[in-house]
Amino acid sequence: PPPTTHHSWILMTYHVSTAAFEGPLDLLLQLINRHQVDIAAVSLTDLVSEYLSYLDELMEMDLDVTSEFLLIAATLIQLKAHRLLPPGTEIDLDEELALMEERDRLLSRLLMCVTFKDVAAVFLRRWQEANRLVPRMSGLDQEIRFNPPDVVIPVGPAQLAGLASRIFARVGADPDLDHLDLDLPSVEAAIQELRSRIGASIEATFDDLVSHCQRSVEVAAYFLALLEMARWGLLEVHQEHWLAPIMIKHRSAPTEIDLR
Amino acid sequence: MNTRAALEAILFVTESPVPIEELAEVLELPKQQVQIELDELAADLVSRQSGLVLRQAGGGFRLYSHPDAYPYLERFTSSATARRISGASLEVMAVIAYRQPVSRGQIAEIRGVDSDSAIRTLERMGLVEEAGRLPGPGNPAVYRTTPLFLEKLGVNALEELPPLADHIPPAEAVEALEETFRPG
Amino acid sequence: MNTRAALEAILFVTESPVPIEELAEVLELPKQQVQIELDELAADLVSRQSGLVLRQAGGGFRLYSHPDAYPYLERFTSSATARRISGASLEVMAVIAYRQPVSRGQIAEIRGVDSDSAIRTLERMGLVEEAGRLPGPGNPAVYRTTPLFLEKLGVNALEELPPLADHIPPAEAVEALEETFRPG
Repeated sequence: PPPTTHHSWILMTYHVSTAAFEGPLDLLLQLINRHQVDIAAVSLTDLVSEYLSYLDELMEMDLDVTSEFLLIAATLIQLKAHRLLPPGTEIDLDEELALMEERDRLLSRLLMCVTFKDVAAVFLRRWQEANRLVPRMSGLDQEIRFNPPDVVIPVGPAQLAGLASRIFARVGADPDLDHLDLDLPSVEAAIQELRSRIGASIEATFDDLVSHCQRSVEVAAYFLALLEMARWGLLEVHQEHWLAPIMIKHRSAPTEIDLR
Repeated sequence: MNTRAALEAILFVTESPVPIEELAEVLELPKQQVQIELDELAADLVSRQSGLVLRQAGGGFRLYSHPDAYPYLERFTSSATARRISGASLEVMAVIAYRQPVSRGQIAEIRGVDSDSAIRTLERMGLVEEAGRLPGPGNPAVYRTTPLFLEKLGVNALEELPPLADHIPPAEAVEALEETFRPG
Repeated sequence: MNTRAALEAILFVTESPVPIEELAEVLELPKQQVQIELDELAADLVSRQSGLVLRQAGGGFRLYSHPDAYPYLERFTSSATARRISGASLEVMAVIAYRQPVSRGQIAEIRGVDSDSAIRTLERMGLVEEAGRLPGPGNPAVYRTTPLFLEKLGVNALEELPPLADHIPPAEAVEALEETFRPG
C-alpha cells in the first residue's frame, strides 16, 4: 500500500473529532475526511448511509433540518442508486444529464467550501498573531479638540437609523460569545479529569465534583462530560427529582457479566 | 522579556493610570524594584528626548504624549485618519442619537462591548457631550448629541431623525433593556 | 521638539494606522524623510529591546505592544483581551473578504448553512460592515470588510491577501472526490 504520510486533505487544517458540524456541506466533508486515510476515493455507499443516519438522528432530535440537508441527501441517494443499476439497464438521457448536473453542483460546492475553510485557517493564524500585538486605544491624551469644519459624519440620517435599528435588534438576538475570551474549558479535559478522580467504587454528588469550579461554563463542561461518560457506561447517574442532588456512581468494568 | 520592556508595554496600553502595587503584582517584583524601574524608564525617556513622558497621576503611572508635541497632535486631528469615524464610534453615535441621554454603562450594554474610547473620541469631535449625571452609585455621566451633530448629519432637530421602524427586538429584550435604563 | 519625538507622539495617540502621506503632512517633511525616521524608530525599538513595536498594516503605521508582553497586559485594557473567534466566523470572514460585496444569502449558499449570527459577530467586532443594499425583493444588505480587518490580518490592502487559488485542494484530491461521487 502507498505510504500514508500526509493527512487527508479535505480538512487539513480542521481537526474535528465530535459530531459537531455546521450544516450539510460541513457534515459531508467531515464524513469524507473521516474515511480518507490517503488521497483516495471514499466508498459512496458508506458515505451515503452515514449521511442518512446522521440525518435520521437530527430529525429524531427534532433539530432544524433544512431543505439543504434533504436536497443533498436526495442527490446522494440518486448517485448511489445509479451505481447499483445492473449493467445494460436502459437509462433515460434527460435524467442522466440532470443527475450529472446535480453531482457537479455538489462537487463544486464542496470544493468551494473546502477552499474557504483552508483560507480561514490562514486567517486564524494571522488573527492569533495580531492579537498578541496590543495597540493603544485611549486616543489623544492632551486637551485637543477637533476643528469642527474637519468633522465629517460618513453616513446620512437614513443610514444612521438603519445602523441604530440593527444595533438594537442585536440586543435581542441569540447571544454569541465569539468575541469574549471565555477560556472555555474543554469537555474532553473534564472527562479526563473525572475519570482520574472517580476511582473504583466511589459514589459522589455532582455538586461535590464541581465544588472547585468558579464559573458556570466550567460546571457546564463537567455536566457534558458526565453525560458523555454515562453514555459510555462508565458512570451511573441518578436523580430523585429535578431539584435533588445528582448522584454519580462509578461502574467498574463494562465487561462484567451479570450472572443472575 | 525583561522587566523594563514589560513595564513599558503595560504603561503604553493602559487606559488609566496603574498603581505601583498593581505593577508590582503583575511583574512579580517588590515595589521598591518597580519604583527603580519606573525612575529609570522616566529618565531614559527624557535622555533620549522621546515624544512620550512617564507621569504619575491619579494614583498611578501611565505614559502620555509629550506636551511639546501639542502643535503636531493638533495638526494630526485634521488628518483623514484622525477624522475618520470608526465603525465602533459610528455605532456609539447611533446609540446616543436614539437613546439620549444615555450612560457609558448603558451604551456598553447595548453594544455588547466596552465603548469608552469611542465616546471620548466623539466628545473630542464635538459630536456628543455630557448631559448631566445619573443618581445612584458612581453618579455616571449621561451623554447626548450636540448641535454640531445635527448640522453634520444634515437635520435641523432630533425629531427629524428617521424613526426606527424595523427590527423591533423581542418583548423580553425590550423589558430587560428598560430594566437597565431605569436610573437609580 | 525633534521629528522623531513628534512622530513617536503621533503614533502613540492614533487610534488606527496612519498612512505615511499623512505623517509627512503633519510633520511637514517629504515622505522619504519620514520613511527614514520610521525605519530608524523601528530599529531603535528593536535595539533597545523596547516593549513596543512599530508595524505597518492596514495601510499605515502604528505602535503596538511587543508580542512577548502579551501575558502581562490582559488586565489593563479591554483591547488586550484576546478576541476568540469561532471557525464559523473565520469562514464567513474569508467568504466576505474574497467575495465582497456579498449578501447574507450568497454567504449562506457558499457555506451551505445560515450564517447570520457569525455575520452579526463580525459586525460587532468591527471586521465587516454593510456596504449598501441590492436591488430586488427585500433589498438584501451586502457586506464588505473594514480597515480594521486589514490591520488585524497584517496586510495593507485586499490585494495582499493570499490568493484564493492557492487554497483550492490539489488536483489528486479533486480527482479522488470526483471518483467518490461518480454515479456509474
